[in-house]
Amino acid sequence: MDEKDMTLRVEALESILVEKGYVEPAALDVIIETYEKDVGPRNGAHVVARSWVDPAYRERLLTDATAAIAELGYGGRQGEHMVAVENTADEHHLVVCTLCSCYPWPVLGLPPTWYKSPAYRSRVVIDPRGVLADFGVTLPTDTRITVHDSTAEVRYLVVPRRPEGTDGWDEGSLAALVSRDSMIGTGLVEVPA
Amino acid sequence: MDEKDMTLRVEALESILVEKGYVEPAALDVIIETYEKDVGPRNGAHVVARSWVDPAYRERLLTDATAAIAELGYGGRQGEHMVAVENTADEHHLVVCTLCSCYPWPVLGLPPTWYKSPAYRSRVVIDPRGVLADFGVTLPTDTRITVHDSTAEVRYLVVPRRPEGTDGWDEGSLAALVSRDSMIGTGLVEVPA
Amino acid sequence: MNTVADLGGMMGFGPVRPEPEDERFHADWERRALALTLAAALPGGWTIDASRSARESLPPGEYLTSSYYAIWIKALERLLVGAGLVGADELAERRALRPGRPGPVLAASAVPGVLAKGSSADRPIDSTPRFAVGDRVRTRNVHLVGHTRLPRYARGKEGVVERVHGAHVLPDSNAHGAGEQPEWLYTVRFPGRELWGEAADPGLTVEIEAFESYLAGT
Amino acid sequence: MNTVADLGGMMGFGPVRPEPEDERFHADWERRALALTLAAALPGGWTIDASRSARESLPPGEYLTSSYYAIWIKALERLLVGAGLVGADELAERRALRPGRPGPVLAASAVPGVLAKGSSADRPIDSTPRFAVGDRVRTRNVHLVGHTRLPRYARGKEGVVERVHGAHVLPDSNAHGAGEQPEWLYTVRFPGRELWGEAADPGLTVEIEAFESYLAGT
Repeated sequence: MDEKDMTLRVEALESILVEKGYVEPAALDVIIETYEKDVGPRNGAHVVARSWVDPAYRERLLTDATAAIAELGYGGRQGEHMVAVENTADEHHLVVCTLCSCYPWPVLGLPPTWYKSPAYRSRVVIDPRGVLADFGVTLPTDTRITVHDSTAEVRYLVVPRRPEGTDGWDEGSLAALVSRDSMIGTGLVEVPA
Repeated sequence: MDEKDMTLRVEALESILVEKGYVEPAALDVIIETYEKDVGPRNGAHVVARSWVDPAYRERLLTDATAAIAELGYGGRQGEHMVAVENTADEHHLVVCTLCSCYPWPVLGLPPTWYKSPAYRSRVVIDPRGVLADFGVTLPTDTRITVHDSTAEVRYLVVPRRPEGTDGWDEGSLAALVSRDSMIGTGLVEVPA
Repeated sequence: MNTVADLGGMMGFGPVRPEPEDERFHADWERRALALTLAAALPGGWTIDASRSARESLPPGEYLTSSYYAIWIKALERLLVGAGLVGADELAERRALRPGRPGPVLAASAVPGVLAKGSSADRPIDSTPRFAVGDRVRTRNVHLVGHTRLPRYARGKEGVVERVHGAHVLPDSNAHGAGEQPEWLYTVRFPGRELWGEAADPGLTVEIEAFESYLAGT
Repeated sequence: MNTVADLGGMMGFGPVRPEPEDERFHADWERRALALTLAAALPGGWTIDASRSARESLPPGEYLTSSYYAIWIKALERLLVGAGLVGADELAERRALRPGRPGPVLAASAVPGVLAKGSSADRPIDSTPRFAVGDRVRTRNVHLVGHTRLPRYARGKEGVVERVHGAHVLPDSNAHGAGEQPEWLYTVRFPGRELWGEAADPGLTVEIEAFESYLAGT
């Protein structure tokens, strides 16, 4: 793809839409700022860390994720119907949208490029361990893997396993450990050495 | 695709292969001349016309097409395992290779571009009447359609229906009516008005 | 529609390339592509299902050789032309040639509210769900010419109902302006071996969301 | 391998464009592409199955945006590099940088004989065919990482044996240098509805050739 031509093409489209009165440029700036600065994976990390420190919250998250996530102030577009799934020693969860790019925006922000790539979308449902290897992740062979293909408007948040050696850590310190990839299922949460 | 670059790319590849001694330029010319002048759909038309005028030959063609076609002097590369299928008022045959471009070279020559195109390969197995419409062909709704997907080394020749009004015509005049498309199943044989 | 966008189980796309968490855009045009796509939906009046249908209906080779934001922009252009809001000549000349049509516009002040509210797919329905958690179901083997959300790899396969969601807007209908026609939505789980045969990872389960009309009993 | 070359049942490629019978090539490079592909197979030593595997293994977006002779040339380049006959640097510089390796070459005088002889896929086999004409069979649901010739649309489907051919070279093995491992080859016919569901043309039958290991009894 020609990046320079995409720049010109999108600029032209914007100017057409603005000149014809369909789009207000300031609205574009607000949208971009929202997803560049406010809505991102730190939201999800907050949710995950809370579930690690607050058993009652964890229970609510696993029962009605949309409501539990809203408790922390997150929700809206592409997070209207949330389900949280928890990784355990026995079962590891992975999320994909094989058909397009469905992703839980309010908790994870915009999807990374790889999440929308044919490489990920094609392979994770048939060879999840191969995909995990691309992320440097190896699971025990007896860990079951459940892949969630977001084919409708339900969106998934993976609650990764809380790493050992974090007893007594507060929510903020725990949240700092939680990577975006760990909430999609392509990463694990680890305590930095 | 950039046609000019393909020209340069193929020229370069040829010169590399010739210079390294892997390919003899005169051999390339013989191959091209063979498929541009000698081996083409007139061979198949000959076979079809013979089957129309000679019931014993028709029988041999439908029983062992490879041998019957060899009787007329045709055979070899991409025609090693031939099957002939005959169109009737009840059943119409179509040939495709959904996986690549398999085609009965000794009787039909090289495949046309459309035969190798994603448009044809994808659609003829699921919507053959839609494909026939692209060729301007409409079959009665009660005509059954059998599509032959050449997934191995067996190659198919469709024997089209002999048109009405050709009683007493000789083999050569009949062969002149038989189009390439009619031997793939995307055309019918008609007497010019 | 059986398009190349229906990628599950396809091969040959090479390794997945991880990316740092703070790498949200790779060029400024991607930012604008995101914002234009979101903002144009209001004057455009199309549904999310129509947007997805437009994206997956790009020429297959173009779909596979375009980055995702490029797919968004190309689909947006088609939607705008289809809705009569922008002329193909305007896109070709890359400038407006005529005044626009009056209609709703997303104001900057309205953006936070719109994004925070989102757009629920849940709808009232008169029927009770046909299937319950634990029921064995078989997905239908359907090959619609229009938009659908039953991936090809999960057609004609036997699975178990894992969750019953509410009744949701049916994309197959809504994408083509034929109304929301809400249906009960289920999560269905399949053993990897049901989908991919005996050689599949024995520990693999794949779940999809399936509308009631995608399913039959067993 | 589940590649985009496995096109049966895919949608969105637009109409088929008929072409006059005498339009055999559209550019001179197409003539040379044909001839080079045929002539290089002798020094190359690869099988037809390896050639097909190389073509379908091109990057998927490139496969769908290349004309068929371009696919041939791109695959031929890969085969030549893979066999160590040509260097990637030579392709990049578009000229020979080193002398070639001695080996067999197709002489112009040998061409008519080679083309007329062809290359039969029929091989002797010790076993008797497992299935007979009229037997009901079910194709296996396999998703090999390597080359195979069982199209995706015909996997896990029930059909009837229509013809029993000889024992033929198995592409799945032969494409990867693992030997010819001949197997009985069958033509299997499927009702359109078995492949495409209830909405299929009721008068449609699709036949494929299937190797014995692609099939199970019912």
